[in-house]
Amino acid sequence: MEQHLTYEAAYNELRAIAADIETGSVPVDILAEKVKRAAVLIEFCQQKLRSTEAEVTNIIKQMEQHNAGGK
Amino acid sequence: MEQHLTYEAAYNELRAIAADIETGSVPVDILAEKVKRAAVLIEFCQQKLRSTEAEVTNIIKQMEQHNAGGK
Amino acid sequence: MEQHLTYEAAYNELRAIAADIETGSVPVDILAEKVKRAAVLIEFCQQKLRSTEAEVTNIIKQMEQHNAGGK
Amino acid sequence: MEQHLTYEAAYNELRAIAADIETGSVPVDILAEKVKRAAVLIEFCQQKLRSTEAEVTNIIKQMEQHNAGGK
Amino acid sequence: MEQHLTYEAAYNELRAIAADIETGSVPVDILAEKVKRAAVLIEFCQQKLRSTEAEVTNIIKQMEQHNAGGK
Amino acid sequence: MEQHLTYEAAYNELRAIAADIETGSVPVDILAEKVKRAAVLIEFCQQKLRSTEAEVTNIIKQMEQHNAGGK
Amino acid sequence: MSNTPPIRLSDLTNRIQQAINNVFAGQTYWIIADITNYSYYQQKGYHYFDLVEKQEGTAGIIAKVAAVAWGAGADKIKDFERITGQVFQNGINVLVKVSVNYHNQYGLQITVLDIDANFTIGLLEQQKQAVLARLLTENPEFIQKAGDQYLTRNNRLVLNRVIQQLAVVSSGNSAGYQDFKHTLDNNRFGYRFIIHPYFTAVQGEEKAELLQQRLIDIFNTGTPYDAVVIIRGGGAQTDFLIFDTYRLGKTVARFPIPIITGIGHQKNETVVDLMAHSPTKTPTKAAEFIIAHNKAFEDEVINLQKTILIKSQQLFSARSQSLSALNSMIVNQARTMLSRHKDQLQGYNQTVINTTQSILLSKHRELLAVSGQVLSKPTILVAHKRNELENITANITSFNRMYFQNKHSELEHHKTVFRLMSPASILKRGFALVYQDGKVTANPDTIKPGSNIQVVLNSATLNATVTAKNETNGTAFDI
Repeated sequence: MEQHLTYEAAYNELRAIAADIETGSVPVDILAEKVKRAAVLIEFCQQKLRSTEAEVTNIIKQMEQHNAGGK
Repeated sequence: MEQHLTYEAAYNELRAIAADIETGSVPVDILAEKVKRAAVLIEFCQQKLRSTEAEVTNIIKQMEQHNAGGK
Repeated sequence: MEQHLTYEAAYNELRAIAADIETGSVPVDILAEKVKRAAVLIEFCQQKLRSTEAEVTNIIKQMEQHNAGGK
Repeated sequence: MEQHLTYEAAYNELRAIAADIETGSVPVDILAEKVKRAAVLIEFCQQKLRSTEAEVTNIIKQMEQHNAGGK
Repeated sequence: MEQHLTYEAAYNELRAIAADIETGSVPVDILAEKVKRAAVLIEFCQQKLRSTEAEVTNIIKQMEQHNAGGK
Repeated sequence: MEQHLTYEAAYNELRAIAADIETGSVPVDILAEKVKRAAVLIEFCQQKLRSTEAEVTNIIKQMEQHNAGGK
Repeated sequence: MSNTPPIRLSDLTNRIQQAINNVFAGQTYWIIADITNYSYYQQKGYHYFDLVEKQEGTAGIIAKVAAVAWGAGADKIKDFERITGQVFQNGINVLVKVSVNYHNQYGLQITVLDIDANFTIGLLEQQKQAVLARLLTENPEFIQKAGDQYLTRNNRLVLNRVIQQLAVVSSGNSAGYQDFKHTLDNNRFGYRFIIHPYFTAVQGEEKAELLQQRLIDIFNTGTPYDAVVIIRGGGAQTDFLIFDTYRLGKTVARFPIPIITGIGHQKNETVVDLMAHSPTKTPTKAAEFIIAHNKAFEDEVINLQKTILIKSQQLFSARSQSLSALNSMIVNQARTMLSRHKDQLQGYNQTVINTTQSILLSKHRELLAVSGQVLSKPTILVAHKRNELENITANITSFNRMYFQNKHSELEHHKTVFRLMSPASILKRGFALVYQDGKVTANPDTIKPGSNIQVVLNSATLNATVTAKNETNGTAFDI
């Protein structure tokens, strides 16, 4: 996976691929490649979302423990 | 079969043959040849399509399994 | 935590983060970071509030003892 | 406590602090400090009032004894 | 007590003090002092009134004895 | 006693004193003095009513003869 | 000589008496007449006089008759003198009730039975009014009349507050003078007086000039008398006419020292009384008036003394009260002020405490709201992004399906076309290929009857020789 891929970039690429496939402008020869790429991007975005969610949840959990403990 | 024939090239050749035949400019003596060629190309394209489809389906299946598993 | 952070500054930064998050203008990539910062600021403000409250309560207690004793 | 603080000065400062606090214009950062100052001023004013009251009561008592004795 | 204080002067000063205290224009800081002064003035006025009354009563008593004796 | 005091003068002075005292315009400081003067005037009127000028004149004449003889 | 025989005088007088009695017996008459030739026999109490009627405005006598009054008539005269103050004497004009009788010895006699005092009083009053009228008209500069009162220079003088030096006009060392002096000297208040007597006759109209002279004497001494007292001392209770004279009225009215009268007139005031400063009835009353005047002064003085005493005490008590009021005011106000300050201080204390606590509370709430915002939103945001991602994944899947369908149908189309176009399918439908010299020909020109051609059909090849040739225009299959 690319080192510096961001969620935003990944998402935008994904949308472009989807549009390409929808319009049928993707040659059959590279379709599989494109789909493979989409799979990779989706995977990346999902992981990014999962990690962000986990992180946020963690922070909130910590804060709540703090609040509960500090009260 | 040609080694480096692509779906696009094959499909385009197919369309050219179809166009030639349609205009009636193909002499009968080479018509059979052309039709034979077309048959070859159609066969190629169909195989290519099927293989690509199988590949894509596979990728998608994997993605879905991933999603299902990751959830 | 910053040495010279004031409650006011902290609170204002917190509000800015809240506004950004609310409008959805925070990229997913830095969302966690922002939330982490917000958590820090909230923690800071709460501690500041708690310490101020404790101090004020203490002063008031002393005053009341004084009043009670002086009467 | 200041050496040359007068009741009037103390009282006016107290009023200003009370007004600031009442309008909510005191930042949390210096609220405790303001309350501490107010406590000091209130203590000072109360002591001044008590001592004045005691003195006045004493004078009045002497006057009444005088009147009673002089009649 | 002042040597040349007259009843009128003392009474006027007393009224001025009473007016000051009534309008609340006496700072707490000098209230006790004012009351002390008032006590002194009241004492002075009362003594003056008593002595004058005694003198007048005496003169009138002498006159009445005269009248009684002269008839 | 004044040499040339008449009833009229004595009476008028007496009335003036009474009026002053009645209106309360006599300062306490000189009230005793005023009353003393009133006593003198009343005494004068009463004595004068009961003695005659001739008698007085006679006494004075005798006194003068006495004095003249005694020198 | 008479031819009638003489009769005795007594017979005659009897007959006269008889005749008069016949007419006058039991009759009485009220007549107005003047008195002359008056004489009085004190032992018998008989009054003898003549009643005359004079011609109006002259001294000529129209009628005259001798009269006598005794017994009841004498008593009536005594009453008359007492009531009128007029002595029964020559020259007075009276209304008398008479009876007429004849006495053998004394002849015709008019007996006065009664005398009308009111008639004389009326006359005297007329005289007095005439005098008063003359005083008014002739001395307007010092006598005026206001209502019933006469305003004279004398009675407009102000009495000194104390009357102590007196000039007394009286007749000798009379009882009236003694009464007056005794009353003054023995007053119960111990007042002392200087009394200078000026004796003169105070009876008889003709003495008016003497009395006037005495008043002038008093004035001329230059002594500062507080008042002149005119008293009529004792004697007969009659003859006040001197005090109704114009001369004395005028003198008294203009006299520069206040005149007090004590003439002893029982009835009306005399002209002098009306002109004088202070008329009293008797000498004793005059003395009492003077004492009362002095007493009034002393009372006023003593009242002033009382006023001074009471007012001084009131002043003391008022001052004392205002002092106490000031005292309690100062005490209360000082206390009020202190307690007000205490309350205010308490108020500020509460404000500082409560407001500070509420500030902290609201800051807590604010913080809680903001942190709630910060913490709830990211989860939603992530969920939203996940949705987006899922949508796009679903899209890609479905788009692929469509994509392959399209591509398959494209190929199928071509496949169909080529199948239709292949020579095998043409030959099946009845068409044949014509070979000449081993080559397919569509050109009939080279084929002549007798030419050898091969005709290829669906499932066989025919070697044939052309037997005939018919030209067709070949338009039968144009579409």
